[in-house]
Amino acid sequence: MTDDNRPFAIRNYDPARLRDALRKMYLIRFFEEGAEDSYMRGLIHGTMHLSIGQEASAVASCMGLTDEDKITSTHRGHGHCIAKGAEVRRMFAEFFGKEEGYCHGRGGSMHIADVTRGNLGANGIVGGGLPIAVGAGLTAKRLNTGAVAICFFGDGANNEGAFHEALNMAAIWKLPVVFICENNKYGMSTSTERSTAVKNIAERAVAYAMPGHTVDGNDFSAVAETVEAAIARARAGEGPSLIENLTYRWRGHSKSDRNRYRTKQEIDEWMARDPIQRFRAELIEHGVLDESEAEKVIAEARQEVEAGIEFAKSGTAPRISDLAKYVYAEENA
Amino acid sequence: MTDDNRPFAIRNYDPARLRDALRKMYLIRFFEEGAEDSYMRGLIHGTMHLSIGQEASAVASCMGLTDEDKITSTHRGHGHCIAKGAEVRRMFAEFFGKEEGYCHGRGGSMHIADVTRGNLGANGIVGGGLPIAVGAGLTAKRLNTGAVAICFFGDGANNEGAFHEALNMAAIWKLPVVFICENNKYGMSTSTERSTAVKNIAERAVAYAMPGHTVDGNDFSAVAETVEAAIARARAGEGPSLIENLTYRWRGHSKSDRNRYRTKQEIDEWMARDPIQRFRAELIEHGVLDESEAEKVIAEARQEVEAGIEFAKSGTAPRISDLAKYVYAEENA
Amino acid sequence: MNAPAKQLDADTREISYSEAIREAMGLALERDERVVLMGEDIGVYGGAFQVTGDLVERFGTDRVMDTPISELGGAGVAVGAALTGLRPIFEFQFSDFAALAMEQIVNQAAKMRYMLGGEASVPVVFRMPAGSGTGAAAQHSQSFEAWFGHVPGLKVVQPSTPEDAKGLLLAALEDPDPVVMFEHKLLYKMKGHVPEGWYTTPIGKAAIRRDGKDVTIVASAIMVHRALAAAEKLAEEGIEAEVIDLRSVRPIDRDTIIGSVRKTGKLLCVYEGVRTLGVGAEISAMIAESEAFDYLDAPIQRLGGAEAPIPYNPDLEKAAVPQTPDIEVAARRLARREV
Amino acid sequence: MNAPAKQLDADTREISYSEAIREAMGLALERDERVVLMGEDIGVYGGAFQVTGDLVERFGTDRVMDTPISELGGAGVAVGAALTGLRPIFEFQFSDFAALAMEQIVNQAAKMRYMLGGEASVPVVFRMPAGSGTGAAAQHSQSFEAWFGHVPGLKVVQPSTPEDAKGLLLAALEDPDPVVMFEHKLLYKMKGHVPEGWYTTPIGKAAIRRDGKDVTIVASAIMVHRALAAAEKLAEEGIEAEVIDLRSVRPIDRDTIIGSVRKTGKLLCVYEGVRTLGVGAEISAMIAESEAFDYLDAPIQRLGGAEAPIPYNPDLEKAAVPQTPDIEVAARRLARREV
Ligand SMILES: Cc1ncc(C[n+]2csc(CCOP(=O)(O)OP(=O)(O)O)c2C)c(N)n1
Ligand SMILES: Cc1ncc(C[n+]2csc(CCOP(=O)(O)OP(=O)(O)O)c2C)c(N)n1
Ligand SMILES: [Mg+2]
Ligand SMILES: [Mg+2]
Repeated sequence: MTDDNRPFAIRNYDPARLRDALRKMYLIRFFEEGAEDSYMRGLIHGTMHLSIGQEASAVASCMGLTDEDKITSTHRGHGHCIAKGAEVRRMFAEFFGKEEGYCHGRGGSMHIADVTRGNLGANGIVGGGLPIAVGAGLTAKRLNTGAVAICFFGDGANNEGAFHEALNMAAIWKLPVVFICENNKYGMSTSTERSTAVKNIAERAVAYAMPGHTVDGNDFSAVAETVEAAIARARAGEGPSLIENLTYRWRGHSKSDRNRYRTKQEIDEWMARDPIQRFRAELIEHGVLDESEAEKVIAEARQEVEAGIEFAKSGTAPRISDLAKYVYAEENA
Repeated sequence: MTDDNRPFAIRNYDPARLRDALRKMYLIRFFEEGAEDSYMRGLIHGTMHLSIGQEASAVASCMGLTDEDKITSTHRGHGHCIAKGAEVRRMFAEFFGKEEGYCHGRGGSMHIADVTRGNLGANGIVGGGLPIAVGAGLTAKRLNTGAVAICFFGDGANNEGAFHEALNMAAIWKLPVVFICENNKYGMSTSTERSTAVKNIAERAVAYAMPGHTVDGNDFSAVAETVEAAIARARAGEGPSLIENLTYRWRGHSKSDRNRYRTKQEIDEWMARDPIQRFRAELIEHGVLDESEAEKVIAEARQEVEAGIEFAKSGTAPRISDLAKYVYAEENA
Repeated sequence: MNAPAKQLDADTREISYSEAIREAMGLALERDERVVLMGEDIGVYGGAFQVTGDLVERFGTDRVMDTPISELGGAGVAVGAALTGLRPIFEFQFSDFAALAMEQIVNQAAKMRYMLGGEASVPVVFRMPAGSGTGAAAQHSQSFEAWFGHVPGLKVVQPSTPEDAKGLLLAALEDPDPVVMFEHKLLYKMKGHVPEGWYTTPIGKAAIRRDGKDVTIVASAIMVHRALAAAEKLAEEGIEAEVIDLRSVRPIDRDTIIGSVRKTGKLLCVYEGVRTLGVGAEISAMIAESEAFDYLDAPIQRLGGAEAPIPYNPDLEKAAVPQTPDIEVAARRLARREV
Repeated sequence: MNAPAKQLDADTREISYSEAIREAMGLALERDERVVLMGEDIGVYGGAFQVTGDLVERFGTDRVMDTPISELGGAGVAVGAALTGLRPIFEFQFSDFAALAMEQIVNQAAKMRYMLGGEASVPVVFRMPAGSGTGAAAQHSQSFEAWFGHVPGLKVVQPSTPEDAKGLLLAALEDPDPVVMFEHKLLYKMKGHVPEGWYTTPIGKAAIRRDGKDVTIVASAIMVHRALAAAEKLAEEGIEAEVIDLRSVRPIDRDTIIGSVRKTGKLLCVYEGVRTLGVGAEISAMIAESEAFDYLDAPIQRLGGAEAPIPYNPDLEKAAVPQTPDIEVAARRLARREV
């Protein structure tokens, strides 16, 4: 296979998995559009952070994972959640604050999780998931489960002390962790040029004597190839890696963003590099599916999102008397 | 002067300053021996962290500083304090818990400071001084004082998140700060090999796009030359540097250390590399002073320490009714 | 406490709580070159809650500094800057993130003057957008004022009106010691009369917002407004509640509260922080051990936040902290001695 | 609270508080491969206070892990490990350094079960050597139990005897939720009878250490012993103080305290943490709003730590927290209704 010039993903995954990856990317896109729309209609409250434009990073990074493997996610975590196998209807139910939601309506967008699938949760604290992922790696190593942990975090998070402490510990203990920085150029309004002393976050891998890679985060194959190698390395007991997926969020930081820190031109340029279109084109080019099959994937994803919203709408509101349920195990029941 | 082969210190400092540097190194040594002895006799309580063996790092690092320049120090901070110009009698008075002490008996060894000379204080929190030094650098830059800040910290402290955050901010804002890691191989009992993913702490400078230098911390000239260059760079507005002084503490970590993590051989090897003997020999070799002058320096230093202990013994105990004095400015009087 | 008296002759206008805070910061930046603002996205973004707004345009990025997402380090830089001559105002984007910076606020800033025997001063102000009600769930909705109120060396203020927000911030800036200011997110848009120009509201003084003889309600931050609304309802029934706005959590204005309890004989403490070990615990204990104890003719009551993290679901979220009807019911029962 | 009953048939010996804790950890390491110890210098050094001692020799460096000096990250690794199947016991070298890790303890560990709607469990134990009296000054002597007591999702225990130190640590380990255990540094060398083998002391139950009818003293940690010493003195004068050992700060055992106050009519709270917003504030408030209010025949009194950082000078340091004579004086005045 070594002189097979086709992209990594085409070479390595069978058509069913490739189709599923495409489906998940659409599902993320439509899920977030649906959530945004529901928010505008007042069906969802609070705030949310959309990852539209970053779908390849989420889905490609999770290609090498099983349900035993863990991920820690971020405030911009819907994509990771879907990539790790969550059902959008239970995600919507969560956003609608319903008992059927993954967190029974207690967590919302910023805490969306699916522990049974190994998603330990989004996190409202920037950098909060970094040491937690190292802890998951420690469990895997101590109990010899063979699992790995992928830790998603943003470029902004790379300046938190937790980043430094977590990467150092993962390195000295050679834990099976893959740190994936989704560098979308900004932490809220602050560009990496203004916040971060190095150009590429992956350069910081040197400080932890671990491999560092900067990849085009909108190129599904590039991400999958780099992350799969890091996962293999981690499973082989060779320790952690730091991967930086260069990508871009099309939407504002959150619902309160007036977008005064980026130019329209920059946004347009990145929208032209839509990771979904690109992956879809690649699949068609290499004959994995044809236009009409792609349209079917889209239709399926749309349908799932619509059904999800209906499911959420008709969900059960938590009882006020259950306010203190789930604070302690004793009150779980 | 470029083909002058003499050590940096000999070339750059006049004999009076060199003599004073030697005096300060002895003063640190004798001060700490005196403090240790007073502790054994029950005259000082609590704990203390002796820097015996590390004197060159403290004194040489401060050669380029004026009273306007700031330092932040550590739990192992007696040397820095003396290097920055403090009087040992007021230091002893502090250790004896007396009003004449630098902190009026409220701080003790772990908070020894001399703000009028620019020593912002030892710190009981490992890494606590790192962002504070960056703040001092920010003040210097904003108010255009031309001052620099030297931030002393240990190898153990380099794994605190505060290290990462502080160095990053100093770098992005190009602040006049010199970070000096006194790498004495251990943070308490934990060797850098076990705690730190890189071999030399200075390698981490890459992660902040600042110069990093590892120097023999027991070589007065090597330290002075490297730090002076970093200070010049900082004063010129070119931003911070990270310098690692390789050195060794002869004593245990603190008064409770049973020394189960180092070999006698290692300790002996390092004791053979006594930075004071080495500097003294260098001064004599280059004719800065002769044996009898050196003995005079020693006698002076010893005398100062003895007088300091007497001063401290006869100092004033704080009044119990002054317990809440100094909590707020209103209660300063 | 060394706060200068309030100037009463200034002109006033109606502006919002966040505008009042911005105005205070603008005045400070104009008047004193040592003042700098620091925080995440306080520059071009204008702050997560638009409190700094356009200040970066007026004063530039050297005075209004966006920090990296580094709360511990950022707070520490502010501490070091204050220690050496600047007058930093550090904004936490949400007070919850101050959990990352407790070391610099509590171990360093609060203790520096004391540890150094009065030889150092740390005039820093930490601004803390706090409280629930925005649907942001457990990690973005906390009320940590009790933590800071427990720390000698700090002063802790909690304005409930635009006028006090400005006056307390300016008092904090003039204070030579570290001050933590809790700003309630739901109050940012609230409007009120605010004097022009520079004035200070003394730190450590509560304000009686409504006179009454039947029951004393001590409330803080947004709870002041809910308590006042409840008091209006109760007045219809002939129950006159005295509503005290705590304003300062450290120090607490013992005298004003004792004075009121002497009159009413009944005390209800209302606060948003978790009930256990929240601000009301201290107020209750302070009164229970004071001379006012003899005037109490009913048990002191507390209404605080639930013993649970703040939930995402909006109905649960509301149920997690005292609302006007809860205050009304509790005050009525207390006034009628049904407790 | 779901703590199993104590086994009373075990043999006991005299061992120290720190030995009792070590024994508990040793039993846990033996019995459950998921248990790991983490902390700074807990391996070959044996811990700053020699609590882990020789455990690394018995169980190896994979089970007894020296962490780098990274409190936030270290605590977070423990949280992540607990969340995924280990049972970590994380030692802070001094509880003061937990100020660096509040984010992981409070924003993550305490809230994870709730935020995830009961789908996750974080069975981690944080051990906190706390308190003053060692001459280590302001940054190494604090008593932060009130901070953690304010946080739903955590349990907070504070053993005062070797027996409880072991029993509460084992109960903490069995608990599916995060538990913070405060250990007083001055108690480490204290000896006492400790049963052999595995037993648990229920979390949330106070203990009556001395019966009395004249005044109730609720004390925690080392203050229990000072209160008992004061009670002996008072007994000579015919004043019989009932001394309650709080043991658990969250939850607080309301019933035991109320029961005692009903009997004595007088309550003195003694604690080492800063007086304002310290543990005694909650106890006082809890009683002042309870049915026991009617049985009180004197104001509730508190003796807490001074409103100052802990000073270095040993005489000032002693003056900064309640000592036996202070308790004696306060209890006598209360018993004689001189307050
Ligand atoms: C500790 C902490 N600080 C600040 C915030 C507020 N905040 C939420 S997201 C965000 C930007 C994060 O940037 P990045 O890590 O690059 O992720 P992105 O939003 O770009 O995906 C900030 C400042 C927070 N939630 N937690
Ligand atoms: C935040 C914090 N963690 C832990 C400690 C306890 N402690 C004091 S000194 C020390 C070792 C520090 O090592 P290093 O930075 O190398 O300095 P050295 O003692 O070698 O000079 C430790 C763990 C502390 N004081 N503060
Ligand atoms: Mg980003
Ligand atoms: Mg060291």
